[in-house]
Order: sequence, then C-alpha cells, then structure tokens
Amino acid sequence: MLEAADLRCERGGRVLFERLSFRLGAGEFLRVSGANGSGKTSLLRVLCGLLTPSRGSVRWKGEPVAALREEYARQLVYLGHAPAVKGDLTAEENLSIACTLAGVAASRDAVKSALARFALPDDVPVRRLSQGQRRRAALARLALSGGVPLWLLDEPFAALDAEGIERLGALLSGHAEKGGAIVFTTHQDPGFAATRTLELA
Amino acid sequence: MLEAADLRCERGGRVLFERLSFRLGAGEFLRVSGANGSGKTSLLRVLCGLLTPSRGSVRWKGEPVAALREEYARQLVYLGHAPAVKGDLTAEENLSIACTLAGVAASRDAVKSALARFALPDDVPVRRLSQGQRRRAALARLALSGGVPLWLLDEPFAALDAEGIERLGALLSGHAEKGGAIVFTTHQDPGFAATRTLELA
Amino acid sequence: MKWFWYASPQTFYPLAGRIARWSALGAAVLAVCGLYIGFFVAPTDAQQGEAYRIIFIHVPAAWMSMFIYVVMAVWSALCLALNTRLSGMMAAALAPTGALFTFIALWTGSLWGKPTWGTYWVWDARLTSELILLFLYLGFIALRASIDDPRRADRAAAVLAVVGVVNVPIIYYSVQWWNTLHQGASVSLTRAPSMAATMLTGMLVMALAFWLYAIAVSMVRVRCIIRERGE
Amino acid sequence: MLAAARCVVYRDLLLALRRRGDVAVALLFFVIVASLFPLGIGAEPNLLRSIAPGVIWVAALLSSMLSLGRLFAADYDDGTLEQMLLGAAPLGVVAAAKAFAHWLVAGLPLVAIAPLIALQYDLGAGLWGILALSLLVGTPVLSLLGAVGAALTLGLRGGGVLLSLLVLPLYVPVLIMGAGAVEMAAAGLGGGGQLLVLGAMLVLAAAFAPWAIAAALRISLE
Amino acid sequence: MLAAARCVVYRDLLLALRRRGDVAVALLFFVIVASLFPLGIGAEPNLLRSIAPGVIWVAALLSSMLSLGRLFAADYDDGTLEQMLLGAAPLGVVAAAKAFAHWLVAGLPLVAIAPLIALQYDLGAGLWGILALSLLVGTPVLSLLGAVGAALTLGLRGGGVLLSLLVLPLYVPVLIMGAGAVEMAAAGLGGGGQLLVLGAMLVLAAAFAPWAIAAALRISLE
Ligand code: HEM
Ligand SMILES: Nc1ncnc2c1ncn2[C@@H]1O[C@H](COP(=O)(O)OP(=O)(O)OP(=O)(O)O)[C@@H](O)[C@H]1O
Ligand SMILES: Nc1ncnc2c1ncn2[C@@H]1O[C@H](COP(=O)(O)OP(=O)(O)OP(=O)(O)O)[C@@H](O)[C@H]1O
Ligand SMILES: [Mg+2]
Ligand SMILES: [Mg+2]
Repeated sequence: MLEAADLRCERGGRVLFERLSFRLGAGEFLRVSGANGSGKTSLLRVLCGLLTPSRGSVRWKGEPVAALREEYARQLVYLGHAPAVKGDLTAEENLSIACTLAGVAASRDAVKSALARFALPDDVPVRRLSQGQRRRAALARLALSGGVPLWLLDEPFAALDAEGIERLGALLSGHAEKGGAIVFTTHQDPGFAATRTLELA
Repeated sequence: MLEAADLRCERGGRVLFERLSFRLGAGEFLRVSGANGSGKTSLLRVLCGLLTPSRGSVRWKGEPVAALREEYARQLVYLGHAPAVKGDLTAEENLSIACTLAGVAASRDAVKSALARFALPDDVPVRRLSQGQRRRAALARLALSGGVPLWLLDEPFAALDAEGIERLGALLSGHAEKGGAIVFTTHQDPGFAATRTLELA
Repeated sequence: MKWFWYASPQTFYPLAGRIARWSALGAAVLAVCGLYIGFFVAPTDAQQGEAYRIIFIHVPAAWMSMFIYVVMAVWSALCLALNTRLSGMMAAALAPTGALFTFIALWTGSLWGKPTWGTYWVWDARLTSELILLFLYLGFIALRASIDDPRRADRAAAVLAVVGVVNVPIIYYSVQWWNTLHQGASVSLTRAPSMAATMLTGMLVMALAFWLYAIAVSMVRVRCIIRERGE
Repeated sequence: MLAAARCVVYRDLLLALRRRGDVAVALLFFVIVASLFPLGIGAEPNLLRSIAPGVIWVAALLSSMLSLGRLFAADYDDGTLEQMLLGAAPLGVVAAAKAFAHWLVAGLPLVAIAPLIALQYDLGAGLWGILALSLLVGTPVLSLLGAVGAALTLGLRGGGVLLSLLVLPLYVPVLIMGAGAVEMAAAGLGGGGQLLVLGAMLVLAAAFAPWAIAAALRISLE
Repeated sequence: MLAAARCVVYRDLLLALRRRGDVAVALLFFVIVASLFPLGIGAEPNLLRSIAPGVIWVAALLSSMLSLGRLFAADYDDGTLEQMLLGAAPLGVVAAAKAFAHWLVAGLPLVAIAPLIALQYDLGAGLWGILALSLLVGTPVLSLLGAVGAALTLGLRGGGVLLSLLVLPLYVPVLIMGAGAVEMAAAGLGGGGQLLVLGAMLVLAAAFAPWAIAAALRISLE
C-alpha cells in the first residue's frame, strides 16, 4: 500500500538518509530504529507528507501523496512527539475533536469506551494529568481509528507504564491483523515482533 | 542523608500516597516505580521541596528542608519531565547558564567535555535538535554535578537510545560509588540494579 | 490569648453567626433612621433642589469603598505573615462588599453628575481613581476565582491586596492634588463641618448603617467560606 | 467539510471559555486603552470628544492585533496544527473557521461594548450606531488580514515584531475608513461612503484571505 | 548571588537577542501606537500637540504591559523557573534581575526613541528632555509592578486578561505622574514635582517589588 522510492532527506545541512526505498503491504509492521538524531522522526514526517523529501517520493496505492493531499490524509493517522492535546480541555473533548477533524465518525459512547480502554478519567482537564496519562490521551485516538488503514507512530511507547505498553501492543497487533499497515519508531523493545525493521545509521 | 517521614500527598482531591517513610544513605540508589498517574513525579517534587506535602516532612541531614531553602537547593539536582532547556540557545549556553544558576562552578572546557560525553553538537540551537538530543542537553548537567550529593531524576532514560542509556547508567553508578545518593523514576528497566525500589500503588 | 482562640475557623464560626445577626439588625434600624432624616428631615438645598439627597447614599458608600479596601489589605498582610487560615477567608469575604460599595458610589455619583455637572461622566481625578478602585477589587476577586486551590488563592490574592493598597491614599488625596470638578472633603476632624447639622447627622447615621451592613454581610460570607472548605 | 469548520469554531470558543479570560482579554484591553487616554491627556470634554473616534478605532485595532499572536501559536507548539493539516477538510476551510472564531472572541465583543465607551467620551447619541456599525463591518477584516500575518510568522524568530510589521500596513486602510466614517457622521456628512468601502474590503478579504492563510500555514509547517 | 543575578540578566538579554524581534517588539509597538493616532484622529497640529504627552505615555505603558505576559511564562512552561527556585541564589535576587532585564528590553529603548516621537507630534524642543527623563524614571516602575502581576497570574486560566486587570490599576499613578510632568512643563510650570514623586515610586518599588515577586512565584509554582 505504502511505497517509499529513493527517499533522501536533508536537515540543517546534514543528509539524514539517502536512497531509502521500501514497500509496506497490508497487515505489515515496520519498526524504524536508530540512534538519537538519526532521522526517525524526519522519516515519519516525510511519509505523512509534512516534510518534503529533497529527492524521491512517497506513494500511496501507486499515487504520489503530494498530489493526493486530503484524500491521503483521510487514510492515515500520524502521532508525533508533540501530543496534539490541549491542556485546558478534558480527554473526552480532546478525543472527540481530534476525531471530527480527522473525519472519523465517533459517537460519544465510542469515545468514552476508547478512554476507558486507556484507563483515563474523562472529566479532568488534561493539564492536571500525569505525563503518562497525557500520552495516553493522545494514543486513545488509535482505538477509534480502526477504519483508517495507515498508522504512523513516533515513539508511541514513551512514558507509558508496563500495562499501558501491553494495551497499546494489543491494539497495534489487532490493527495489523485486520489488514492495517503500521510504521513506528521506538527505542524500547516493543515486546512483540515487527514484521520488518529499518535501521537508520 | 535524605529522610522522608510519614509523607502524605494529595492532588486534585485524591490521596496519592500516605505514611510514606524512608531513609537514603550515601551511595544508595532508590528507584521509584508505579503505574502512570501513581504519583512518582509528585513524590520527587515533594522531595526537592517544590511541592508541600499535606502531612509529614522531608529532612536533609536531620533538618527539615522547608527551613533550609537555598542551602538545601545547593545540595541537590532535580531534573523533571520538563527539560528546562531553552530552544533558542545552544546546548553549551544552556548548560553553562544552568550551572551558574545552580551555583556549580563550570569552566568552558568542562562544559564542552560534558557535552561531548553526551555526543551533543555545541553550536546548534536546541530547537533544531531531535527529541532525544534535547533530553541529552538537559542530562549533560549531571556530568558537571559530581560535587552535588543528591540527584533527583524523573524518567532520565526516556527518549534516549541504547547507547545514551548506557552512558547515563555509567554516570549514575559513578556518582553512587563516590558517595552520592540518587532517587529516580523509570518505566523502563534501567539495566543496572537499584539498591532499593519503592513501588507506589 | 482570646485572639488566637478565635483565629481558628471552627471556633470563629458560631461567633461570626452572632455578630452577623446583631449587625444586620443594627444596620436595618440605622438605615431606616438615616433615610428618614435624609428624605424627610433635611431641608431642600438652595442650589440643587432635591437631587442633592443622593449624598446620603453616595458619600457613605464612597467612604466605605476605601475603608473596606484598607481592612482587606490588613487581613491579607496577616495572611501572608502569620499564614493563618481565617485571615485569608476574611479578606475574601470583604472583597465583594467593597466592590459593591465602590459600584454604588460610582453609580450614585454619575446619577448625581447629570443634574449638577450636566454629564454622567467626566475624567476627573476623583472619579477616575474611584473607577480604578473598582478595578482593584475586581482584580482581587478575579484572581481568587481563577485559582482552584483555596490556600493558594488566599495567598496569591493577599499579595495583590497588599501591593494595591498604595492606591488608596492616591484616591483619597486626589481632590487635593489636582483641582477637580469634584467636591473636596467637607468633613474633617480638625475643622468645623461646612454643612448643615441635619445633613451631617443623616450622613453619619447612614455611614454607620453601611458599616454594620458590611460587617453583617462579610460575616455571613465568611461562614459560607468556612463551610465550603469543610473546616 | 462543514462539520470540520463547525468543530474548529466550537473548539476555539471552548478553549477561550476554558481559559476564561481569553474571551474577555480583547474586550478588557479595549476598555482599558480607551480609558487610559483621558487619564494621560486630561479631562477636557471637547478635546476628548474630538479624538474619540480615532482613539476607539485605534484601541479596537490594537486589541485585535494583540490576540493574533496566539491565533496559531499554541496549536503549532502542541502539534494540533499538524493534525489539522493532516485532517479530512481542506486547510482553507479550517483557516477560515479559525479566523471566524478569532473574530467572535476578539472582534464581536468590541462592537457590543463600543456604545459604553462612546458614552464615556460623551459622543452624541446618534453616533453610537455608526460607530458600532463601522466596527461590525471592520473588525472581521482585521481578523482575516491578521490571520494571514500570524500564519506567515509562525515559529519564526522575532515573530512578534514581524507580525506587527506585516499586519499593520494592511490594517491602516481599515482604520482610516472606520474612524473616518464616525468623524464624517459627527460632522453631519453621513459617513455612508466609508462604510461601503469597508463592506467591500470585507467581501474581498472573506473571499481570498482563507486561501492565503492556508498557503502560509503550509509554508510555516514545512 | 551577584553572579546569579548577572547570569539571569545575561541570559534574558541573550534570549531576547536570539529571538531578534523581541528587543524590537516593545519599541515597534510603541512607535506604532504613537503613529496610529494621527491617522485615526486627523492631522491638526494643535490638537496633536495637546494630546502628545498622554498618547506617548499610554503607548509606553501598553508596550511595557504587553511584554509582561512572556516575562515568566516561557520559563514556567519549560521548567527553568523550577530550576531557579532550586537555585543557589535567593529568589528575590533572581526576580529583581528578571525585572531589570525586562526593563532593559522593554523600557530603555522607549526612552531612547521618545524624542523622535516627540518630534512627530511637534512637541517643543525643551520638552524632549523632560519626556525622556519621565520615561527613564517611570518605566522601571512599570517593569517592577508588572512583574508582580505576571508572577501572580502564572499558569492561571485567563492569564492574559487577569494580568491586565491586576496590573493596570497599579500602573495608573505612574501614568498620571509621567504624563503630568510633561504637561506641566509644557504649561511652563516645571513638572519637577511629578518627577520627584515618580522617583519616590521607583525607590519604593525597587525596594519592595522583588520580594513580592518572589513570594508570588513561590505561590504560583506550588
Ligand atoms: C461617578 C461619579 C462620582 C464618584 C466616583 C465620586 C466619588 C466620591 C468619593 C470617593 C467620595 C469620598 C471622598 C471623601 O471622603 O473625601 C465622594 C464624596 C463626595 N461626593 Fe462624590 N463622586 C462622584 C460624583 C459626585 C457628584 C456628581 C457630586 C455632586 C455634585 C458629588 C459630591 C460629593 C460630595 C459632596 C462628597 C462628600 C465630600 C466630603 O464631604 O468629604 N460626587 N465622592
Ligand atoms: N498539576 C496538577 N494538579 C492536580 N492534579 C495533578 C497535577 N499533576 C498531576 N496530578 C494528579 O496527580 C496524580 C499523580 O501524578 P504524577 O505526575 O505524580 O504521576 P506519575 O506517577 O509521575 O505518572 P507518570 O508515570 O505518568 O509520569 C495524577 O493522577 C494526576 O491526576
Ligand atoms: N527543525 C529542525 N531544523 C533543522 N534540523 C533539525 C530539525 N529537527 C531535527 N533536525 C535535525 O535532524 C536530525 C534528525 O532529527 P530527528 O528528529 O528526525 O531524529 P530522531 O531519529 O527522531 O531522533 P530521536 O531518537 O532523538 O527522536 C537531528 O540531528 C537534528 O539535528
Ligand atoms: Mg524522534
Ligand atoms: Mg511522572
């Protein structure tokens, strides 16, 4: 489904990666690993179209994503280092707004059950939550994005406790089984086997 | 050296912990663990005096820290979730300013070698660094704080790659060997044995 | 010492109830007397006709507006210095009453301005400084309202009240420092009063009524606050 | 698409409400600026009356400009803007919704309070209407043009100054027309012409600004 | 202790310099506000001359107030303020240093540029001196008082409005004295009295404000 052809990325005058090509089919996991500053985040941003590669292109079902724009955007979920969660809103409000913007229909009950899945209180402003709970509030969106084929996740396991990692792992495996494709980065061992690993130097 | 007596902490109307007491001697590690939102960060903030416990007290060499103020502050390093690093300054500027404020003398060379120890470029504004590199810029202060007895570290290993974790681990062990005391929280297995573990429910 | 005994909210609670009841009664009686003197006994003014009767509300309210701020600042200073719980609560209880009197002084003043000066509002020093006093009260109330933790709210607001007290002398002396449209002080301890004796009595009686009203209301409010915080 | 726009407006209003003050900040700033002048200038009623339209319009312009800084900055910092770019609706629609929400929070309240300020400055009663009308038509133009500037300066060093530098020249025609309308009316010359020009500006801005904002956001997020 | 204070001032200046604009933003805002008035009010020289001291002082006050929001906010968000609280120097010293740095960036440039603005408004040459002097003595008071407000509203809902609401009543006496000094001088009455009062305010503020700021910061960081 997703295809990277001869990607090259330059940042701050340094070439991060070059001649990077891969294909990702339905039901596949790709784990991107590498040292700090090796370009994992940059690669993910290139894949979702937030960063233009200095050479090469990213294709979705054969078409370059630069041309697809909103159509491509509707097919993917990107969760970056920045949580995209507002401190003044509650987890519930955050989640339902994020879903509406992403064009994913989510009833109130679905939202509540997604939050319950990550053991989050739904009526406390996010700024009053702990670091890990804030992270969970961002990740809860995945529980509602089963219908979106491509997930791009930047260090989804960071700040989570053991139980949170397990729940998220189950969610990811479930998505892959249903035919979704997942690209994620992590420094921690995720505890489940990724179909493939891409090591950035 | 550090003594917590009958601590109780309440936040947002919920009691996080109660009747918590421990003593930490020279050369000891204390690992605080627990699920997301169990109060690890709150405990560390109580220990360094940023948060007043609703009952009990923290003592440093027998005296309550509330009375010691700056004197106690000079004896500790606290690194929290927030990196306390300015995006517009370079890692070098950040580090030398942090040291001056903390009252730790640090020559230019010492600063440079501390940065080198964490493999950081010293002339790039921190906002242009990757997530892990930003974390390293905050941690580099530890390399210059050998003379400060008490280290309180909130998830120091987060966002670091394997090699970074190793370096930090070596730094911590070195500090403990020289008679320092360390309290840290982590969700990841640090890979080296903490002298003691405190599990928050 | 009896004082410290009453400094604890639990013991102060019943006392506050008693004070509130008696002051409310006193305020009602005095207000009736004051208004009777003001509207029936005091003679019609030669220049202003009946309009001047606003003075019986306006002047006591203006006095109270400044006085309550000073009292509030004193409680706040106590709160910061001794860290007693009651003093923060007292300051919190006084603020709305102070703001109310400030508003009344502004309102009656501008109603009075229309017949005498021909306009509701001029940017005269006294009027403007009274408006600023209103902002000070509103700032105090707003700051408290936006902090969830009551202890923190008490202390943050206390810092503000203490810093803001420097404005009160400016308001009081504004009429002397700038020559303004507004009336200067006509009641003072050193000089004989320059107004008719009945007018003066009426004003003083009303001022006393406002005093007792302020005490009653703030006692009721402090009881609410004590109950709210479950002390 | 409409759902997304509605959602953005709802979200921004909710945020403004949660931060409580934010709804009031523009308003309060407006009142404060307008009230400070008599303190600094002195209380002569005729002088005040003659500068009133200018003071009120400058206060409105400043208060609208000040809230621009935060229009996209918070969303940029916490990653929400990325998500909007990756959202299902075209970015232009989202941009228009954000500018509209900004106007609801920072423009509309000024229109409502303007008569009170006019009272303080002793403007004739007949002028309140035209003052409020000129603000009603003019402030949305300020929000739309300002949003373009805010999007362009997102994340730049010195964003603050740059923003004022970029936005100000665009604001000046609105100021001249707005204050001019009230002055004309005060001089008994109607002021309808200026209002018509303001209206035309509004139509143009509403048609083109959203796409300019979207383009600027794409550039800033690169 | 002195080392810490110097370090804080150096750091804040460095940051302002890096964000380039930040040095200029207060200045630019000041110039813009002062220049907008003739556009809104019309160009009658006598009218302009009579409102000049007030307009210039209001502009200075606003431009100082606007940069207050960021005085502690950035340090609060990224954890630097915690580190300052846990630093080796007393918090009052750090607070004074930060207020001083704020004045260097947001107050001093106004003093330097004021004569230019006075020229625009055609103020008599003899008045430039007293205008600049009144700003020189008055703006540090604004920075010190403003810092108290900024520290109190740190991290609160509605920080923006609250800040203006809290700070403004404290600023008004400074405005009245500052503009008053220039007006008195313009009327040929000297204005030395007002300057003396301003000086007294400065001494008082410098002595007490740092501790109020420190107390407020401790309360806010709790
Ligand atoms: C909004 C408008 C006004 C405000 C804010 C205002 C404010 C005040 C204040 C603060 C005082 C207390 C001063 C003191 O104790 O020395 C006062 C007293 C007084 N006001 Fe007003 N005033 C206003 C309008 C007026 C008007 C229109 C009149 C009548 C023409 C007036 C007549 C007086 C008088 C006679 C006193 C008593 C002064 C004394 O005996 O001490 N005021 N006002
Ligand atoms: N500023 C705050 N105001 C009120 N409550 C808070 C605040 N910060 C945290 N809390 C509450 O205190 C609890 C403990 O938070 P804390 O940050 O100490 O957890 P933690 O153990 O560090 O979690 P994590 O592993 O996610 O970092 C949380 O449940 C949270 O809801
Ligand atoms: N905004 C930016 N401008 C310029 N250069 C940048 C920017 N962000 C990152 N870089 C550079 O790009 C390189 C790769 O950054 P990236 O964030 O992709 O690394 P990463 O692999 O995700 O690292 P980490 O494990 O620390 O998250 C870094 O060396 C950094 O210096
Ligand atoms: Mg990364
Ligand atoms: Mg934590």
